[in-house]
Amino acid sequence: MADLRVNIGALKLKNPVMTASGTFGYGEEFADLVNLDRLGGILVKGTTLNAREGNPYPRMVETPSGMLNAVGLQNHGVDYFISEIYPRIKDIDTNIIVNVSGASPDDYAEVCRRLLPLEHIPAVEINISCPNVKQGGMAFGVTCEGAASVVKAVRKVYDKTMIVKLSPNVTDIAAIARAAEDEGADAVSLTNTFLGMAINTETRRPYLSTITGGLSGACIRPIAVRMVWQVANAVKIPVIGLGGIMNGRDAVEFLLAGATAVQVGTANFIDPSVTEKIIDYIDDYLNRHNLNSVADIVGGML
Amino acid sequence: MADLRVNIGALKLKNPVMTASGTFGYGEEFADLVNLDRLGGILVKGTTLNAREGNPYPRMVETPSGMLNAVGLQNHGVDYFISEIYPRIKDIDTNIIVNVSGASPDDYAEVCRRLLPLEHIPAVEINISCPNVKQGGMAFGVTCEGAASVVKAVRKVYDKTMIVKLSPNVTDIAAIARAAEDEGADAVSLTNTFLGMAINTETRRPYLSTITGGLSGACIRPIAVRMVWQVANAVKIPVIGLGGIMNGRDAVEFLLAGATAVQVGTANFIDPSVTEKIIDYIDDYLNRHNLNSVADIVGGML
Amino acid sequence: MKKFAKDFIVKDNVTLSSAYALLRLAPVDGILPEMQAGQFVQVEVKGSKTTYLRRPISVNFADYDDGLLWLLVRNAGDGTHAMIEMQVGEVVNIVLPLGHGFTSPSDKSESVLLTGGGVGVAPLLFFGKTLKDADFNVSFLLGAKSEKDLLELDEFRKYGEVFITTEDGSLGERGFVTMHSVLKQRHFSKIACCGPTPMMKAVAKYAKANDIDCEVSLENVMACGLGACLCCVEDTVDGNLCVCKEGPVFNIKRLKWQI
Amino acid sequence: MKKFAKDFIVKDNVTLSSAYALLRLAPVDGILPEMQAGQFVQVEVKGSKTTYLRRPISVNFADYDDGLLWLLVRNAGDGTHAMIEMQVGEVVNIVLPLGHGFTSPSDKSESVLLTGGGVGVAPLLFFGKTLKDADFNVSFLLGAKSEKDLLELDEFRKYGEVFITTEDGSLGERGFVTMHSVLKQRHFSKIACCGPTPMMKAVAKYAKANDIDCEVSLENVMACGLGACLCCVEDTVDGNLCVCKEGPVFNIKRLKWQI
Ligand SMILES: Cc1cc2nc3c(=O)[nH]c(=O)nc-3n(C[C@H](O)[C@H](O)[C@H](O)COP(=O)(O)OP(=O)(O)OC[C@H]3O[C@@H](n4cnc5c(N)ncnc54)[C@H](O)[C@@H]3O)c2cc1C
Ligand SMILES: Cc1cc2nc3c(=O)[nH]c(=O)nc-3n(C[C@H](O)[C@H](O)[C@H](O)COP(=O)(O)OP(=O)(O)OC[C@H]3O[C@@H](n4cnc5c(N)ncnc54)[C@H](O)[C@@H]3O)c2cc1C
Ligand SMILES: Cc1cc2nc3c(=O)[nH]c(=O)nc-3n(C[C@H](O)[C@H](O)[C@H](O)COP(=O)(O)O)c2cc1C
Ligand SMILES: Cc1cc2nc3c(=O)[nH]c(=O)nc-3n(C[C@H](O)[C@H](O)[C@H](O)COP(=O)(O)O)c2cc1C
Ligand code: FES
Ligand code: FES
Repeated sequence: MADLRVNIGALKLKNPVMTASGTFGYGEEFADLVNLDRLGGILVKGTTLNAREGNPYPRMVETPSGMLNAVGLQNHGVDYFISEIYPRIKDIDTNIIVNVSGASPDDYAEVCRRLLPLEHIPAVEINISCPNVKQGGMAFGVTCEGAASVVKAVRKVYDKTMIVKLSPNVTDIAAIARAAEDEGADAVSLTNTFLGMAINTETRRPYLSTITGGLSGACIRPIAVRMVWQVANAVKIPVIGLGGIMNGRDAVEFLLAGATAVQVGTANFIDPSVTEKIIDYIDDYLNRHNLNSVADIVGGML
Repeated sequence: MADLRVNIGALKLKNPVMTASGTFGYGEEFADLVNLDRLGGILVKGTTLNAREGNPYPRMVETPSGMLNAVGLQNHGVDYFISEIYPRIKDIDTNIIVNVSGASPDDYAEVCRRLLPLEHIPAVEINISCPNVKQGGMAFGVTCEGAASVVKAVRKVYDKTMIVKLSPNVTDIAAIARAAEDEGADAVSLTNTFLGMAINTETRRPYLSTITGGLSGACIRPIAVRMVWQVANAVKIPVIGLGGIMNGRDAVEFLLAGATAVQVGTANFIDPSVTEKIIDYIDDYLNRHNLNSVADIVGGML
Repeated sequence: MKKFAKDFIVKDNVTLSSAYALLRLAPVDGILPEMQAGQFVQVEVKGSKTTYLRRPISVNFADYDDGLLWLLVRNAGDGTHAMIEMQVGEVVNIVLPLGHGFTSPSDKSESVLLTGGGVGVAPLLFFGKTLKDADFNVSFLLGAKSEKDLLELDEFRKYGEVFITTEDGSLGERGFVTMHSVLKQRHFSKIACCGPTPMMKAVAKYAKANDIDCEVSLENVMACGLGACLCCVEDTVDGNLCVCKEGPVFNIKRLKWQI
Repeated sequence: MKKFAKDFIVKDNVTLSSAYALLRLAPVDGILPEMQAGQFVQVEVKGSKTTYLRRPISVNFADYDDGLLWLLVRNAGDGTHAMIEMQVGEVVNIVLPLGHGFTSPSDKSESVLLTGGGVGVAPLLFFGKTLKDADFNVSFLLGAKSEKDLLELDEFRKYGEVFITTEDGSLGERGFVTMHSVLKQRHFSKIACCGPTPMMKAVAKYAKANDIDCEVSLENVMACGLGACLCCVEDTVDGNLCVCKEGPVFNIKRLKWQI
């Protein structure tokens, strides 16, 4: 049994395997199918200041080795989360991290301020990269200034661990990561989904109600691994890698590229207990390679 | 039998289906397997001023619904093309278009100047987007200034049809397309490959000798379709769409998104006669939908 | 109801007409989970290069005597095609049971009409059996393009009287289910309906006009099937609800259908 | 040699040991193209979700009497696994014949050694038959981890004497092919070799040291198989050459191997 523990700033994970926001609900939905206590962390659904109805149906279409989604941050707002959902999930024995979105830096800061007192929420993930909402979201993630403005606003009010989730829809993701680091982010996670679209050629209409949506799944993995490698070489804070992880091998690939931890998203839809299998695989991989701990392979590409 | 003809500037295509540069050699390699005369055009291998050995082996690895390549523009140089290859392929009854790369705007211009006199080369495709070479290539494709500088230099010496091939590894591809249009490009083609990487977790080494390479194939289609749609809405010159076209349906998807013609790349490796099937499909599609010509579906998303 | 991700082994794969297959699957561990009529399952698709996600399929029948799950599958594309091609003995992973099924009326004297079209009839068989076991009076009104698209008629007849419409008149009355004469002759106090959306809307309209309690089963496009991704939402009087979790069966009163 | 993309039907699929299969395929149009020993084919892979490109496989044997193409496949990953699982009667598209094969010596008195290891022996069978038909004296020296990895021995024996090494000594002499005593006892004027790279390098080294003409068959990773994509290059004395077009068989003189 290798040592699977890793740290993301002050945050201690029992292993590097977390679930990606928006793909695992609040954890509860998977409770029958996964032992939630085994996970390194759960990133809950994107949360905003006020409730959002999200985008109209249809919101998803399958694509080669992936899918497009256009959920658009449907959620009940931070106060509902605090009063209704938090009490139900707070005793899961893992790091429950809230993924936060907003339409302005103040929005983000206010959500984080309200989450700060929650004992069992040790961290937030600042989503500056959601391609599915007009305001807020991706607009902040595609320029260094935009990223910096959000991180700065949140850092003022939130002193627990702040992870900043980066958009891959940029020319130079390392520059954005450095901007977040400079404003005091504790870690960056990447990537969010890629902006894509698909057209039903028989009806001639886009498959998604919003025309474009976010591409996730195995198809994006080669690009996400490249970005993680670039960012890990550009910043000193820990990098959390995600994008198309389908199994243990893929998770190890991200660790080797420089990620300290990983998140698993779309794969949960295909195999709801995939995260447990990934944890077991990493343990077995380390043993097979005569290594003692996950730290031995982080950034360990030769 | 619908009217499949389309025009790209002064260039007349018998149908909108071409083969993508670097995936179809000089056409000859496929001569036993495809009726080359049926194609709308053949984009031959990337050509540079001087011969290039390309990158060391290994140069390719399969990825989910796609592949990474790191060929690195191996070619014998423009003069060898003119003296040795051109005579062998010039009588194929299709548009033979040379894909041109260079390390400086002057380089590009010089190659185009030498190609100009060739009667059976009606157009060039300026590749400002190859991710696999250090100099030249992608560096020009990721800024408006870089793109403009190359297009400007070529436009001075080349008065036949100039297609500019755009890089998808950017925040705002429409801006780059406009920069190319402003300097006099006759058309843009997109997308080239996405910068990606993959690591062999057992050896801990990257699969490619160059670490990163270009991602192509079905996996990139949703992103490429989105970019074609954005660019077609931003420029007046024709757009040539490519990236992950595997069959006739996919080609129609690009046309609906706003492409006037398409190129087929990686799919040739999986089905060497796929281009003929795509031509037949488009004809059949138009008939099934009671449409007379390809023009009726270009940009025809509802 | 507790959910499972279970391996099943294909015991039987019967082609019905040419575009449908009835798969009978046994849990490898021998334990068939408790299920409700109208619930669905998420089937892993092997052997199709172009299929990435699981595919949602209704519980056609849960045979607790033989420990078999029945799935009725229509060849709609690559994923369902691969399912139809499964060989006896193959193992496939299935997540089940998912969503909320049909509700039985409270009063045993009520007579219930189960109506559907094409492969949409699938969940009605299990609901028919459930109702019959609870001593309800069940009638089926099954519609299809043509005789060959009418599936499992002998099975349906075990649980109630079967009325039929076909668009080409090859069996039963010609036309759509809402045109069948039985609707004029008898009174039903509850309708459960499953099929193509236009058909469900027509049935819902009839039910609404005649003030009959009516449930329909939606087939919104799904990813997770667990209520986690919010992809499959239907706009209802209670806002965007996940069809996979709050449905797939909805009372038409909750839907915002323009009928 | 003209290339074709042809549909083939699986006539026969024999499992050898547990990790290998011998597939015998008949062209649907009945016409088996002309092929050279050492050439390869590109096989479409159906039924594997994770396989995108075709897979290159050597021509194991071209049986013109029965019109059958033989492929010897090792389970190396998802693509070859799907091939091994193909059912008799399945149809698969194959592009063939590809590349340049082995060259026969000019002088009939020369005695030729065909040596290989594991599944690398595949193309040697067809080359052995070609040489024997042309009245050459052929010997095979086949190496493997263990007896169970020695494939098609009875077939090889039809065309020449067969010498064997196994790493565990379970059949023939213990050790690697380059350690076999026959190399000391006989003189060969030509060697053709196919197998894992370390083995080919060892054989090439032996051939070079003893001034024996030697051809090896490379297995560089391929995409198109047609010489179009330049993915499969080998660094040679003539620069980067496509293994799929200029090879897969190369005379060791052209390679830049450090031996
Ligand atoms: C709750 C529920 C129960 C269902 N029960 C049955 C059943 O009992 N028997 C049966 O044969 N079919 C059933 N379906 C429909 C079945 O899921 C789709 O036909 C199948 O997903 C199509 O997949 P494919 O790969 O064969 O075709 P694709 O090529 O993916 O698509 C073919 C068509 O199906 C639609 N479709 C694709 N993916 C989905 C999806 N995830 N959900 C819904 N529609 C989709 C597409 O828009 C397209 O029109 C049910 C669907 C739902 C949501
Ligand atoms: C000219 C040539 C002839 C060959 N002849 C035979 C033969 O007769 N019988 C046989 O069993 N195998 C043969 N091979 C090897 C066979 O092509 C690979 O084992 C197969 O491609 C692996 O695919 P996979 O999906 O099963 O495994 P993967 O999961 O793709 O890979 C498993 C291993 O095979 C390697 N590999 C993957 N793709 C390729 C590729 N396109 N080319 C080469 N290696 C690859 C990977 O690096 C990995 O180490 C030949 C290869 C070449 C180039
Ligand atoms: C249906 C769906 C909903 C998502 N919602 C969110 C979200 O609310 N906030 C967020 O930061 N990312 C969201 N994502 C992005 C994922 O967290 C993840 O970054 C992306 O899917 C790539 O990882 P994957 O390929 O493993 O899925 C969502 C993804 C999907 C598929
Ligand atoms: C092996 C390979 C070599 C390529 N070489 C070139 C090239 O020389 N010049 C160029 O502009 N694009 C080159 N490309 C990119 C393709 O032309 C095309 O833009 C890309 O592959 C996306 O299309 P596809 O998904 O249909 O393959 C190459 C692609 C591949 C796979
Ligand atoms: S399919 Fe994910 S919430 Fe319904
Ligand atoms: S595999 Fe394409 S050139 Fe050899």
